[in-house]
Parts: sequence; C-alpha cells; structure tokens
Amino acid sequence: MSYILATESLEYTYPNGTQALRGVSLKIVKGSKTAILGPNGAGKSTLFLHFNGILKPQRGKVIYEGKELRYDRASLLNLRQKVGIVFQDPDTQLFAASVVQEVSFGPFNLGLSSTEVKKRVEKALALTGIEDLADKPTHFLSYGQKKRVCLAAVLAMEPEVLILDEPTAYLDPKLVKQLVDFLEELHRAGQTVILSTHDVDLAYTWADQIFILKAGELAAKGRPEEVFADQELVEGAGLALPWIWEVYQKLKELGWPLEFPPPRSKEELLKRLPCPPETRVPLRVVASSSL
Amino acid sequence: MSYILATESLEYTYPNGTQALRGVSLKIVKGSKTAILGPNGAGKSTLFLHFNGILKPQRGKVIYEGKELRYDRASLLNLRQKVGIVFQDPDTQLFAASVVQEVSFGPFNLGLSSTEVKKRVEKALALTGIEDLADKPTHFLSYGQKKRVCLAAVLAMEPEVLILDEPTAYLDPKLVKQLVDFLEELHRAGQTVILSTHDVDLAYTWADQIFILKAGELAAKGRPEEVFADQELVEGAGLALPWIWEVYQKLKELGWPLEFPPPRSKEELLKRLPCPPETRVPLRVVASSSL
Amino acid sequence: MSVLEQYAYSNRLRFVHPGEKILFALATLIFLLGTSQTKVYLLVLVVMSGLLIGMAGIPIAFYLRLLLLPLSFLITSGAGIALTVTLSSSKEFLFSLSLGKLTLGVTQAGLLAAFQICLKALASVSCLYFLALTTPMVEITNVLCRLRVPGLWIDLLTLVYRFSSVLLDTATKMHISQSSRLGYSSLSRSFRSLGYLISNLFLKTYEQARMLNITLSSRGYQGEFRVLEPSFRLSQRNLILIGLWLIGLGALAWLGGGA
Amino acid sequence: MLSRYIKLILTLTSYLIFVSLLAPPPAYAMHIMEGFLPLGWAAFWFLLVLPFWAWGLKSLKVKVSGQPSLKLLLGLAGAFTFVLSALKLPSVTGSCSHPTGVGLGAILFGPAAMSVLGAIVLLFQALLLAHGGLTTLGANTFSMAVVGPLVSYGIYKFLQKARVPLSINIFLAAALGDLATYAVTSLQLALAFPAPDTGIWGSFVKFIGIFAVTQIPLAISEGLLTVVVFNYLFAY
Repeated sequence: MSYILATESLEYTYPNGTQALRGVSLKIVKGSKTAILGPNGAGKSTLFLHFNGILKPQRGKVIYEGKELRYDRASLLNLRQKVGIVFQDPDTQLFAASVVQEVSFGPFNLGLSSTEVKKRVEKALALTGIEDLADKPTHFLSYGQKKRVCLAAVLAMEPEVLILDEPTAYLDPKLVKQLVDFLEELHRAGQTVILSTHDVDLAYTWADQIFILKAGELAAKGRPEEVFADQELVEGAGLALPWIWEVYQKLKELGWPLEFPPPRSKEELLKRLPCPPETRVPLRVVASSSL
Repeated sequence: MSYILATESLEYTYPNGTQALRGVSLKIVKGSKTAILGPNGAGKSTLFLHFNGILKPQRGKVIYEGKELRYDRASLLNLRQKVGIVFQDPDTQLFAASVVQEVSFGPFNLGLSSTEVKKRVEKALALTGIEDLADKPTHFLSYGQKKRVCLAAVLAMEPEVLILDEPTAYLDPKLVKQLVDFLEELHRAGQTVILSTHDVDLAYTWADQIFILKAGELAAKGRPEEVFADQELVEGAGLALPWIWEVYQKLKELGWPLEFPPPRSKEELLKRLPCPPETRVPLRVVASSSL
Repeated sequence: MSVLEQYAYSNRLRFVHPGEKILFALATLIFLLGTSQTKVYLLVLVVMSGLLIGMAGIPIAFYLRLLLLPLSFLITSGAGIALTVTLSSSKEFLFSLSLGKLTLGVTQAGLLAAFQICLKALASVSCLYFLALTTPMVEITNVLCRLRVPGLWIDLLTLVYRFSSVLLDTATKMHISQSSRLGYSSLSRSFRSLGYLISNLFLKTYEQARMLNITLSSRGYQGEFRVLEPSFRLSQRNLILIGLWLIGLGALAWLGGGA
Repeated sequence: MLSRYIKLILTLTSYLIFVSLLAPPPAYAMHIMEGFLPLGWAAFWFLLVLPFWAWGLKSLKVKVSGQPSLKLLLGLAGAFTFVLSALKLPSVTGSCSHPTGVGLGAILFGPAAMSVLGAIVLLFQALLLAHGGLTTLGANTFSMAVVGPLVSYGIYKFLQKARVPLSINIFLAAALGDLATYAVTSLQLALAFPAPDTGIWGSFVKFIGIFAVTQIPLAISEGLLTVVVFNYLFAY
C-alpha cells in the first residue's frame, strides 16, 4: 500500500489559545476513500488546512508522497495544485460573477494557457453536470447548485487528493445520494478522496478507512467495521453508531447465524434480514416435537 | 382537536420571481410536534416567515387561534410574542455583546419591566442549560452554544408556538440528541413545536404530524407512518425513507408477524427484531417433519 | 476575536466596577498628557504595568510583546522629531547629511525630545492597555450609555462590535478558500483575489443586514435595542485610592517642576 | 554641476534607504498613537471633530427614524469598514500593511456616515487591537474619518460630473483620500511638534517626507484595489 498523504504528531494551537490538534499521526492510502469523523470542534477542518499548506504545523510534520512539506512559495504552489479542498460553506468560496469565471479561477492561477483553462473548465462542468449553469451568476444559484460549482472549481485544478469538508451538511437526501454516487465514480477513476462528516451512516457505507478525531486527538482508526466495534469510544466522541451496524449487531446478538463481513449498505442489510420459517406453527413447539 | 395555527391557500412570490409558496393550506394542532419536510428550496423558511407575520401573504391567509392575522403594529407585536422562530444560522440572529443581553432583547421588546425581564432571562438560561455562559460575549461561543443561545432568546419571550428552522443542521449526533430530548421536554410541558428539516429519520421518530412541501406546494400530510407509506411521493420530493421504516417494511414483507403500529424509535425496532428458533436445526426440515 | 479581549474577560480585575477602571485609566492618561515630567512618565509606566501583571494577572511575556506593538509608529514619528532640517550648518549635530544648502541631522536636543515623547507615549499606552485588558467592551459601552452618549451611537457600537467578528470570520474563510486555489500566488493575482473578496464581503454584508432585520423583527425589534445592563457596585475604597493616586501624581509633578 | 546632482541623488537615496530600514511601515495605516499628542492638541482635535460627529449623527438619525432596518445596515457597514482595515493589502514593496478603507467607505456609505462609523472603528482598533489611542481619537477621526472621506467623496462626485472614466475616478478618489489622510496626520504632528528653527512648516515637510516612503505606495495599492472592488460590484 502506498501512502499519498500523512501527518506525524501534528500539533496546532490557534492564536486565541484553542488547541485544535494535539499530536495527530495518520496515513492516507493512495486511491482510498477516507472519512474523518468527529464532533464539532474536534479539529477536522484544522487538519485539512494542514493538508494543503494553508496552516503550517507548530509541531510535527505533514508528508506528501513520502516527502515532508516545505513552505516556500514554489512548494506550496505545487502542493495546492495536488491537494484540493472543497470547503463547507459555498457562500464563502464562490466570489466570481459567473460560474465559468469561478471555475476558471484555480486553473488560471496555475498559470495555464487560456485554451488549456477552457478545456479544464468544460471538463469540470461536464463532470459535475452543471454545463447548463455555465453563464449563470453564482449568487442566484440554489444551495445544491452552489455546492456543485465549488466542487467543479476544485476539480478543474485536477488535484490528486480531493478533500471535502462536511460535504453533505444541509443537503437534502436526494442531493446526498447524488454526491455519494459522484464520489464513487471519482474513486473508481483512481482519485484519492477524503471527507469529514459527522454523518456516521454516510461514513460507514462510503469509507474504506475511518479516522475518528476527538478534541484534537486521534481516537480511533481502521476499517468501518473495526472502528464502530467500540461503541463506547464512538459515543464518547460525540458520535452515534451507524444504524446498519446496530441492526446487524442486534440480529447477531439474537442468535441469527449471519455470515461475516457485516453488511455495508442498506441494500445489503435488507437482503440479509432473516426469513421467518415457512409455517406459522409456534417455533418452540415445533422444535421440541422434533426431539 | 384544536388548531393553533393554520394557513389557507397561501401564495408568495419573491421580488426576484421565485415562487416560494403556491397555495399551501395546513393546520397545526395545539400542543403537537409538527415536522415540515422538504428539499432545499421547497418553501419551508418562507412558510415560517408567514407564521409570525414577517411576510404578508400575497394570496390566501394565515390564521392564529381561529383569527385571521392582521398586520398592524400592535397585532404583529402580539403575534411575535406568541410565535417564536429560531432561525438556522446563529450568526444572523445574535447581535448583542453578551449572552444575557441577547436573551433580554425579546422580553424588553414586549414592554416588560427590568425585573420581569431578568426573571425571564434566568429562566430561559436555566431551561437551555447555559447559565454559565451568561456573561460571555457571543463570538467566544462554539456553534452548538450559539444555537442554544438562539433558543434561549426565543424561549425568553415565552411563545405559545416554537418554530425551529433546520435546528439540527451542522450539529453532531450528540448535540442532535440533546436537542431532541429538550424538545420532547417542552412538548410534555404543553408547548406546540414546529420544525423544518430534511432529516427524515429525525422527523419520523420525533413528529406527531408531518407535512411534506415540494416546490411550494403541500405534497403530503399526516402521521409519520401515513406519510412514509407512499415511497414514490417521498422520493419524488427529494427525500428518502426513514431507515426504521424500511427495515420494518422489509421484515413485514419477508412474512414476519409484526404487530401494528410500526416502531417509532430505534430502540423499539431493535426490541421487535425477530428471534431465531432456539434450535439450530434447519427450519424447513423441522417444519416438514412436524407434518 | 482579539487576544486582548480574552484577557478583558478573564483577568482578575474583571469584576471591578468598569466606571472605576475607566476613571483610573483616563484620568491618569489626561494627567500624563498635561505634564512634561519624565519621572511621572516612568512612574505611570511602572505602576500600570505592575497592576496589569501583578493584580490583573496578565502574563508578563504577553504584556511585553504588547508594548512593542506601537514600535513602528514610535520609530517613524520619533525620527521625525529627532531629525533637524536646517539651512545653516552651525548646529551641533551628532551626525548629519547635507543636501546642497540643506543640512539634515540629529542633534542632542532633538534626540532627547524624541526620547521623552516616546517614553510619554509608552506610559500612555500602558494606561490604554490597562483599560483594554481589564474591561470588556460591553461594560465600556454600558458606561458610555450612562454618560449620555447618543443612543444611536451606542446601538451602532453594539452592532459593529458583534458583526466585526462575524464578517472577519467570513473574510478569513474566503481568504483561505482563495489561497487554497492559489489566489495569492502573485501580486496581480493578489489584487484580483482581494478585490473579489472585498466586493463579495460587501454583498455578504448587505445580505447579513437583510437577514438580521428578519430575525430581529421576529423577536419584536422596532428600532430600539433595550437589553439588560450588567450591574456593578462602586467601591468607595477604590475611589479613594484613585483620588490619592492622582493627588500623588500631581504632587510629584509639582515638586519636580519646582526643583 | 553634474557631480552635485549625482551627489544630491545619492544622498536622497541613502536617506530613503535609511528611513525605510529604520521604519517598517506602520501596521495600521496612519493612526497617531496614544499619548503622542500634548493635552492641548488632543483637546483641540476633539473639539474640531465634534461638529462633524453632530452632523453625521443628525443625518443618520433622520435616515434611521421610521426605518429600523437601516440602523442594522449601518451597523453592518461599520463592521465591514472595521474588517476592511484588518485585511492585508498586497504591496508592491512586499511589506505587510492594511487598507484604510477611507475611499471605499466614503463612496459606498457617504462622508456623513463615515464620520460616525469611522470613529467607532477607531475606538475598536484602540481597545481591541491596540492601534491608535483614546486621547488621539479626535485627531485620528479628523484625518481618517472626516478629511479623508470628504476628499475621496468630493473627488468622486466632481469627476463623476466631469465624466471622467469610472476606473480613473475611483483610483484617484481612493488614492488621494489616502494621501489627504496622511497629509493631515503629518500636519497634526507638525503642529504639535514644530521644529525648533524652521517651525511648523519645516516640521510638516519633515513628517510628510518620512511618511511618504510608506504611504505613497500604500495609497497607490489601495487605489488599485478600490478600482478592482468597484469593477466587481458594478458587474452585479
């Protein structure tokens, strides 16, 4: 397994005294789907800002493709092209007069030629399915549309790692589904995707790898079924268990012979719900009569 | 059943041409827990702004306790005391320099004396559990704390109807649970509570009564189990089915004899998951041998 | 928001009557401006710093860094005072440059004057810091209100105070998101990005005002901001101490002047 | 003859280098710091801005009465001005500095509003950021919230009538508003600290010379920035 991005005992305290990160070490596998879970204020956003060099670690280090980050202009320029972040609130990241202008902002800053920028913009708009919004002013878009423009604006820079900060917050279920499908597509095309969320159901069904942050420290890491196995830890971090997991555990506890691994999606779980015996004869009676 | 708040074929179009409400008629039962569901932009917030007279219907009417709203100064002030709205974004509703000042603003607008205001403020702070934040400046608070201050600021006006616009957006699971428990407490004390959300799981477990808005029209209304029975309608409105409901339906479909009504909470569902027969003998064999 | 403010809320003099703190700081400040005694400057600087570190519990390292803040202004303006420009070269310059007929240089008297002014300014700044580090903005506003400052002014103070932090937060987020898309990677891009940022922030400001009008109206806003004011009790002991302090300063200045 | 010019140029450059090395640009525009003005002058500037405050408050009160939402807008405008002055200005010289917002504020909100909002912003800068001061509030308000905005606004209106292209108009309004602010500050310092033999004017030349090094590039930067901002705003 090759790691694309890693941190080593990262520490960061904001000028106002908030200790946002207190020694976080983690590794992100290239091409993986990673979810970073944690309550509000656990340090998820601060961690992301270290991933593309907006914040500089006060202690510890950030490693990209095996090399420790440097913070000179050229290195940062290079890094920010490779690691793209879609922030939570679209209203603080869309500023241009039209969607095309917005999406071309990043590529232009990379110093690409106009023709190249144009190509990139068209590709990003097509990918996110917003070609028809191209000439619309960003201010008149709906929330869901704005979120897509933000995504397109980052994708147009063709990052190797795509980071999304709370991408599903405030989206309605239909849009969440569209987004998840879209991320799945990117994943299949080889993209490394990292997202933060406190939607445990989303994290459970989507991620390969989960990290739980709690008060600036890494509280757990592993595959979803590993991480959620420790109920106490999950709840201690202000989170809940995914419902699929809970139903599965309960069924196992009741004694149903459910084969491993646990279901990862709603469909899988529903398919594996146990069938009743075909007759309506009280089970205990039947069982005893067969002795 | 007595209705506290109702609308009759309410229509509203914003100056920019957005038709936010296109003939909405609904009735809110006094003391009930009502959830208004709908995708982003369905008209939920616009509806709420009509409930306390911020917006005046362009057609149709709003009825409070049997009387059609009037829009003179005195009637509005009276209405705004009776119907309190907690808006989604705390940063657009907190204006004062300290929590106490913020919470005292509404009661003072009602023309109460300083002593009475002080009493109300203390009560509201105690109710929402933020006495220790009383003298803090607003901008030192966390997101969750700010949300509570907004709630206290409205509760201090002692409204008969409490409206919450997307109260759980951006909150982590632990805070969501605290909020739901708190709303349950208010409900038990007789408070009418209305909230908008696109969290179908929350709406399903919490509400007595659900209205689904879709593109400014009422798409469905009724008890949760009535509303979610129509899968097509729910999904057509950009929503999803609550998972408890889906698991229950699937179990019923599989032929398990589950008694009515359907479970309303996770606990209830888990309790009602079927047990396997006590022996490990293949069921079909057992059943056929008893013939 | 600012680190100064954090101390204003957490220092050990937090619950002393804000009126007393304002009186103490302002009266000392005005006294300082009116005197030309270096001794008084030194005394005030030492006493204010001592109170802040000893009684209010402000960390000494932080306070010293704070005192360095106005350094750039002190240096430029101090240089302006120390510098002498003259047509005649008869002056006793410590060092000088001549530009044709003009001579530009520093004399001992000029340097001394600059030094005195800088010391005075530092002492004054310590008074300002005393107020800023011990008294939260709400309480200062409250005192202004009691001093019959026009109501509109007070309301605007409240709103500006609260929304500065909201808009600053928005601006910071905008800046971060632009930086992560390389918006500040060259001078011309910086101008463009900052221009975008400001104009967008301006639009946000309008939107925020519109929303605030809705949310406050729903809580019965009709143009007035009446809120509970914090209540403090004046301490006679403190008032007497402040009086004695001012008399002491006066005596020192007068004696120094006589000598 | 030629050698004299060369000598003059050389000395001037060395003077400039000397001053700019000695003096990093003031972090927050041109605020006279606490305690720098003698009592008499501090009081004088307070008295001088008093009528402007009265004018500003009165004109705002008229607008606000019967329109509660306008008060909120004014408050937000003040917050906007405060935030503006906390942003980092891209600078040609690579040093860090902040815009004054004088020109932008004057054109957007008008000089009457700026006299009141500017004073509030200056008070907050003193108490929350330790820039400027309380006793110098009168002097700083006069330069930054009265003269600067009046100059900017006057230029803007005049050039608008003269049908000068908008970009040039706004650049001049913002840049000259900045320069007017710093000229007034220099004058305020000169009045308080006249040079022993050349008097107030000698002192004024001295101060304006020193501040020119940092303020002229800033004024140009801010002028350019204000043009960019208005270009976007007019696009909507």
